[in-house]
Amino acid sequence: MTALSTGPDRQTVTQRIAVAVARTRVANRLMLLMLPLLVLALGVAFAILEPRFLESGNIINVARQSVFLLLIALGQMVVLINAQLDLSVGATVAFTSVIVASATAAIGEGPLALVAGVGIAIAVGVAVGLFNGLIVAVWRVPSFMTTLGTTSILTGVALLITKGAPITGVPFSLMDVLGTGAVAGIPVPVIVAALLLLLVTLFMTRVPAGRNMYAVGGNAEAARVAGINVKGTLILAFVVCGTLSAIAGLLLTSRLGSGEASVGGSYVMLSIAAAVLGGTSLFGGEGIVWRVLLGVLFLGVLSNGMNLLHVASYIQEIVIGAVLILAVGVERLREKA
Amino acid sequence: MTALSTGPDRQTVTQRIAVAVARTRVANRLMLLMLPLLVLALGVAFAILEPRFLESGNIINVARQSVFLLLIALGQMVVLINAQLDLSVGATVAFTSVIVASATAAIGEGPLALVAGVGIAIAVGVAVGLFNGLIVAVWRVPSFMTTLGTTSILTGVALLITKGAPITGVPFSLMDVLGTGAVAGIPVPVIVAALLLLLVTLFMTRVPAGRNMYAVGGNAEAARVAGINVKGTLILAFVVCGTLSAIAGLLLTSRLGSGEASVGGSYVMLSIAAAVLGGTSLFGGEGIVWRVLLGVLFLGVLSNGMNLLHVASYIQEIVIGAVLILAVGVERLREKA
Amino acid sequence: MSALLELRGLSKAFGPFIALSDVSLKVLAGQVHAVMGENGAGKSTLIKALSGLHAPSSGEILFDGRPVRFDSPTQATDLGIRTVFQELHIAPHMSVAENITLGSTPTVAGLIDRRRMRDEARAVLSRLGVDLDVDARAGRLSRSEQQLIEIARSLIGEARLLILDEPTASLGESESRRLLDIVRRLAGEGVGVIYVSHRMHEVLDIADVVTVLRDGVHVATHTAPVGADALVEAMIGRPAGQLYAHTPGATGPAVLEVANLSAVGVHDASLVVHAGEVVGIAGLIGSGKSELARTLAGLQPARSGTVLIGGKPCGARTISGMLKAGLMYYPSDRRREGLVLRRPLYESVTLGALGSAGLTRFGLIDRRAERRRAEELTERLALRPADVTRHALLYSGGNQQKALIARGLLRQAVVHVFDEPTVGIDVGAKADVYAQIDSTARGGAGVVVVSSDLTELIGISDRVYVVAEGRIRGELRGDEITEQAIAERFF
Amino acid sequence: SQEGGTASEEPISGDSWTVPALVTDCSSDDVDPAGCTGPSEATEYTSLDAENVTAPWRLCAVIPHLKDSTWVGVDYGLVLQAQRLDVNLSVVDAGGYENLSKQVSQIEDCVSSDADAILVSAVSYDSVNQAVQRAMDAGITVVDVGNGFSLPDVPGRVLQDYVDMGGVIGTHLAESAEPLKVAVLPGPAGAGWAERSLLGFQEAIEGSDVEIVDVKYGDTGKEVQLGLIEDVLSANPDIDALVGNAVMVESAVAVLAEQGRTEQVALYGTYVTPETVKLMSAGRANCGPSEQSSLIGQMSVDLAVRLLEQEVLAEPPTRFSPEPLLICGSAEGGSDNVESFDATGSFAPEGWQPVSVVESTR
Ligand SMILES: Nc1ncnc2c1ncn2[C@@H]1O[C@H](COP(=O)(O)OP(=O)(O)OP(=O)(O)O)[C@@H](O)[C@H]1O
Ligand SMILES: Nc1ncnc2c1ncn2[C@@H]1O[C@H](COP(=O)(O)OP(=O)(O)OP(=O)(O)O)[C@@H](O)[C@H]1O
Ligand SMILES: [Mg+2]
Ligand SMILES: [Mg+2]
Repeated sequence: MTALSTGPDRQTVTQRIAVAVARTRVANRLMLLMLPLLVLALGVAFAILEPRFLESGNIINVARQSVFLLLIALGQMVVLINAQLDLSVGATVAFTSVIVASATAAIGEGPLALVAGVGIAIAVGVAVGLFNGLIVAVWRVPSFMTTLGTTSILTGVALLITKGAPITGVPFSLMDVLGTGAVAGIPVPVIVAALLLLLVTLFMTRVPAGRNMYAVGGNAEAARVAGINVKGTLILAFVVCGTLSAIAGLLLTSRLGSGEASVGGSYVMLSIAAAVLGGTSLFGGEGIVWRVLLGVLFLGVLSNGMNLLHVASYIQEIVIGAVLILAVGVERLREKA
Repeated sequence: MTALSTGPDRQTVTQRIAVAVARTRVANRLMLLMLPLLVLALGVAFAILEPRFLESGNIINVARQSVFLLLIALGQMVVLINAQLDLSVGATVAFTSVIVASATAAIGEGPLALVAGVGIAIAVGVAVGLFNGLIVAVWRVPSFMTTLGTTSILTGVALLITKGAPITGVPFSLMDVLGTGAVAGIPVPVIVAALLLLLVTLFMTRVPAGRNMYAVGGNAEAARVAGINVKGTLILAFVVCGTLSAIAGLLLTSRLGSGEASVGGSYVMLSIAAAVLGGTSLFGGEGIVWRVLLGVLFLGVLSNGMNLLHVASYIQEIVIGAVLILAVGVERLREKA
Repeated sequence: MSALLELRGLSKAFGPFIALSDVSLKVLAGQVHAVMGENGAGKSTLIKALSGLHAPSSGEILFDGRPVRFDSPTQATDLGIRTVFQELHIAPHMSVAENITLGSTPTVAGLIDRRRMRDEARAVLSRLGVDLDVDARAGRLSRSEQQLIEIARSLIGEARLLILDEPTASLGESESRRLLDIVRRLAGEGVGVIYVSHRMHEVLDIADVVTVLRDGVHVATHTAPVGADALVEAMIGRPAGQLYAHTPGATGPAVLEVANLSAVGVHDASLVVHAGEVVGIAGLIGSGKSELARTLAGLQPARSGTVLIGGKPCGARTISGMLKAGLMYYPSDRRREGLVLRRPLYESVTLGALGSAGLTRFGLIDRRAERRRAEELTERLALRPADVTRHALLYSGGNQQKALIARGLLRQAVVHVFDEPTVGIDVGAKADVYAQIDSTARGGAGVVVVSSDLTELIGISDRVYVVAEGRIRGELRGDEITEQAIAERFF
Repeated sequence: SQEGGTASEEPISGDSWTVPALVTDCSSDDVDPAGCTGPSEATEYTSLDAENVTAPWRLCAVIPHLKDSTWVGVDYGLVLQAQRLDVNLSVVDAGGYENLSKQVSQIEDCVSSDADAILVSAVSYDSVNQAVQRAMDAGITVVDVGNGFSLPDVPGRVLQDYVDMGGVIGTHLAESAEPLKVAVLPGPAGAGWAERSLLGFQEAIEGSDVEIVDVKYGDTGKEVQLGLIEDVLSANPDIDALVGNAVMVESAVAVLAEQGRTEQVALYGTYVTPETVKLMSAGRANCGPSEQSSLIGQMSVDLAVRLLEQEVLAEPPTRFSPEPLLICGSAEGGSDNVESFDATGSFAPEGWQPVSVVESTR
């Protein structure tokens, strides 16, 4: 028996490793903090360049604008965690908008319109989610295709209903509460979004059905073998996403006072981008709610700040493109470090 | 112990299994044939409903219309096989269009314009592909984010160049050859697309660098361990996709006779849809060139036929949505059978 | 003779975790150098550093006496280092032939030479004595068949150093023996071999030199011949105890009764398992023993036949239906069917059992209770490192297997069906698993163990069914259970 | 007979009608033959009498989309006149302004379906030239409808150049002789109509006291415009007016109300929709020009049939435009005319379902 150890003495090696380890730990912490830091840095930069950025009116602006995207991005995140994709979020917003506007306009003023509006929006969201979910889970059509198809169907139906013109006559009982209402200075949509944010957080971290989604997205086969109802989980994910999108549609309709078949298209890519910015993986199994909030805020602050600074639209396009890549890229660099 | 059903004797079981196996094989064959059959069925249906569908003029029309989508879908397929996604195909088309139009307009009439046009388009495609590929492969930014960013950047730059107006003055030497030229009655774009289709087929099935993409997309770690240059492969995939998109942009510019910053957007989703229709997996590792051709033809025939039949556009939206889901769904049913 | 490969003070840290610390060893040409150690000792980490998969934190690698640095596996491959990693690396949508020649595809004029590719694949498979369709889609094959593809890949081309990380973990006896013959022959031709295995007899059989690692530290290097006991002691730091736990006792009523079960790969199988009984299922690769277990578990549909659990017909024959009826299944491929790799390990332990195991309060997950429960269960199997909040991916293969076994302890089941429960588990942990299986049986449950490891089956089973070509070909009990008796029924 | 909806409940009379219009002689020296842009004269456009139509002509109309009231209005006008003149009409839409090659294909489809005339509403100023040229070479009559394209020598054009639309509102503001700070939200960057409306507005206010303090492009989805409006209002607290696309006007009303700035910030459209007109009536939006999209559709069918019948109204090539009507609401004080605005030339009746085929009964 011969011992071969001829390396440098152990003390040195251990020390060296300790330094490396410490460095990685700091880097890891930094990485988790990257996005918050980026959002902060962006905010500070804009505040310095343009003092109006920090005015309370503008901050409420950013919050109010971010509400719709936040709700949709949360839904998208839930679907992404299941290793699926929902391209129909935009069409769901538009479809809800059209249905809610038609229905409440028919009901007319009064508290019933408010209740009916909320009820109908949720029903629409659940229905769209069930449709998507059943096709994906039971029929096993890839979600990309399913939700692309759903987008087309919903848009067509919405156009048939509106015949290309907006639907007006949304009662003020809806608009004044959900659209422009405020409690203690905080707009109602912001409060609704905050509540739903908490609910989704609770659901994804503390409710078994939500937790199971990480398993279904991370390793569907393992989830199945462990006795998790994979199909049910997938359907639920689409229902959650549909419902959140529909609520966004309801809030948007109340804000605008009209139902439109052409609203919401911009949310499809933005919601995925916000979720990915927040560290959600397109391949499933990964995603943290509060980081998606940061992703949404990042996009909101960026575009608001540039608008305040009068950056030309063409240039804004270029900046946003570059920043999208950089924001994710910077995190990657940290990861490597 | 009570048997609930007395099992049939052994002979029968074996026979039954044999039948089941045979049935699965037939079903598998059928499945592979599903898409061709669907395309055929669609063609026959339209031909019966509207005899003009089969007129040679119309068939050439469908072929000519499908060329752009085909080239882009092929590029998209190559990227998808690598388990990546290229959302910048549309912006690449637009950017190429603007650059090629500006450059050839400056060069003026003459064969040089043709040569320069082709050269510039390819250079643009390679450059965009390299940009995307390097960021994805080396920096490891998810391709969704990278190519979304690239889209924004390219669109912004194209708008800056054009200042929002189309670029005119594309020389006839380009338009008459690549746009409207024909050899033996077959339009030049169709010939170009056919050649590139063959080339891509050869590349993906017979060239190691292409074949390796199936390994990189199916299991990147396996590919790396087997000594495949994963980064190089990824970069190559984006370069192929960029180049094919740029060639589509060149052909489109020659067809339209102008450089446009707003062209191409609809190809992003359509190219993915065509590839997925053709059995390409969004999770990588799978994809067959000729089936993507069928996916493109399916979409082309569907939309051409509905237009010939004067189906109202809202209804077309709904039909296309439903058919996208059904076309993939029918294959899934077969798979289960 | 100068060393083909020499490591000097190699260290590797993953974040705060030190997986390898200051390891030095030499491999000579023509020598089989075995590396042993407990799960998580750092064997695979060592191998990955040698193959360009992990960059070492410090230390030197010398090949042919020259210092080398590998930034990618390609550089290692170029030097003639061929590695079979512990975890499978299969391109699932490609054919067997393509997988075998991956990275070294034969070409003519720049184009893939398909014929030569298939010929090469067939040739190397026949060297391994395996009959596999080279055109089959690799993703559809069983784990053992995929393992053979991996081995075949490493035998393509000229190797100077062959590194095998638990190559026989999911192979049967005959394939293993064949592989050892090849290894011996290659060593005879001057190829250096690094061989990692938890199967003691293989190591004793083939190794010229054995290095033992413990907690990432080089403990000892022995030159053959060495004794098994000495090796075990070096590995686990104490003398070997009894490996197989088997407490024969009175068996109770039948808890699992299967009659005339047929499914894909299973023909007319009838068997019975009683409470308190450990029943082994033996068979060659591809015999259908896994299919039988999977059919029982509801993972694949049965064509005909009946299954009774606890004397009652079970409702829906789906995986969750069977779980409800009281049948717990442990898959053989932990990565594919067992763990959620990118989530904390404890989530894989409690997967699917959050509600039923009382880990929720008012419908909400009690996260502290969940983690504590997972810690408790994995502690019994000596999970290392014992921190269950790390991602499952970061555990060594054997420790991942332990997490999988721990999951079953969380559930109340009357029948436990294990498929290859000790794949890649070290000697010490194996004893823990066997003890666990034994105590499960003694607690009144019926246990089915599907395994390719005959000694294991002989060691722990009360009865053994032998499966061949999807049919049950024999039933052995008590003293009848011998290697020879089982092997006779394989064909 | 027709498919896709009902054009009108009442039987349609084949009688001729006359409307005020602007005419441009495309061959005149001071007119740019490409697109026929240049000075115009006020005139009257008198339509054909259905009795003078000799054949069931086959008209093929190619429009960008049917997703807003402008294009539904054009479709309505097309259908109305096709029915009145009892000719065949098919309308196809490209599904959006980005589908340039689809529109070219649709023009080719029209050619291959043996149309006698093609009515082209181009999605881009330059992209249809080749296809139109080939159609004309094949002996088909082409009319440029609504958007304009740059091919010279097109026999007939019926369109409102958005340069003029932006110009109308610009002139109105410039003439109000008050110093104004305005922000312009033209619409999608790169979209011809949006870019041209901005151009016209800029030209019109040159030398006046109207100052553009901000320009923000963006899609005409309401959620997009909403965000832009809020940001523009934040960025320019001292702004007097927002000028831009109709979706902007529709979305801005709510924002201004919320912020209590309805009184401070005026809203001007570069075109109008039925909703903006309602908002003007309600005093919540100020002004906007109507391009009279329905009338554009009507005149273009009439002109196409006229060209086919070789009933020469003016020596072709000629461009006709309905007069852009500046509509202002009570918020605009003196120039309030919204109550007298006759929407029939501008929009389809409420609830009208777009029609894609009209078959002649001849
Ligand atoms: N990427 C990684 N990040 C963090 N820790 C890791 C990583 N890979 C391995 N480890 C840790 O390093 C230690 C050594 O693991 P290794 O795989 O080398 O063990 P092993 O000796 O091969 O064990 P086994 O016999 O179970 O295969 C383990 O504790 C493992 O958890
Ligand atoms: N998913 C699958 N698709 C197709 N064939 C399969 C699949 N899984 C297993 N098989 C085939 O079914 C047969 C029986 O496989 P099974 O896994 O039951 O064998 P086994 O006796 O457990 O051997 P092993 O040691 O390989 O697990 C094998 O020939 C195998 O190739
Ligand atoms: Mg290992
Ligand atoms: Mg098995």
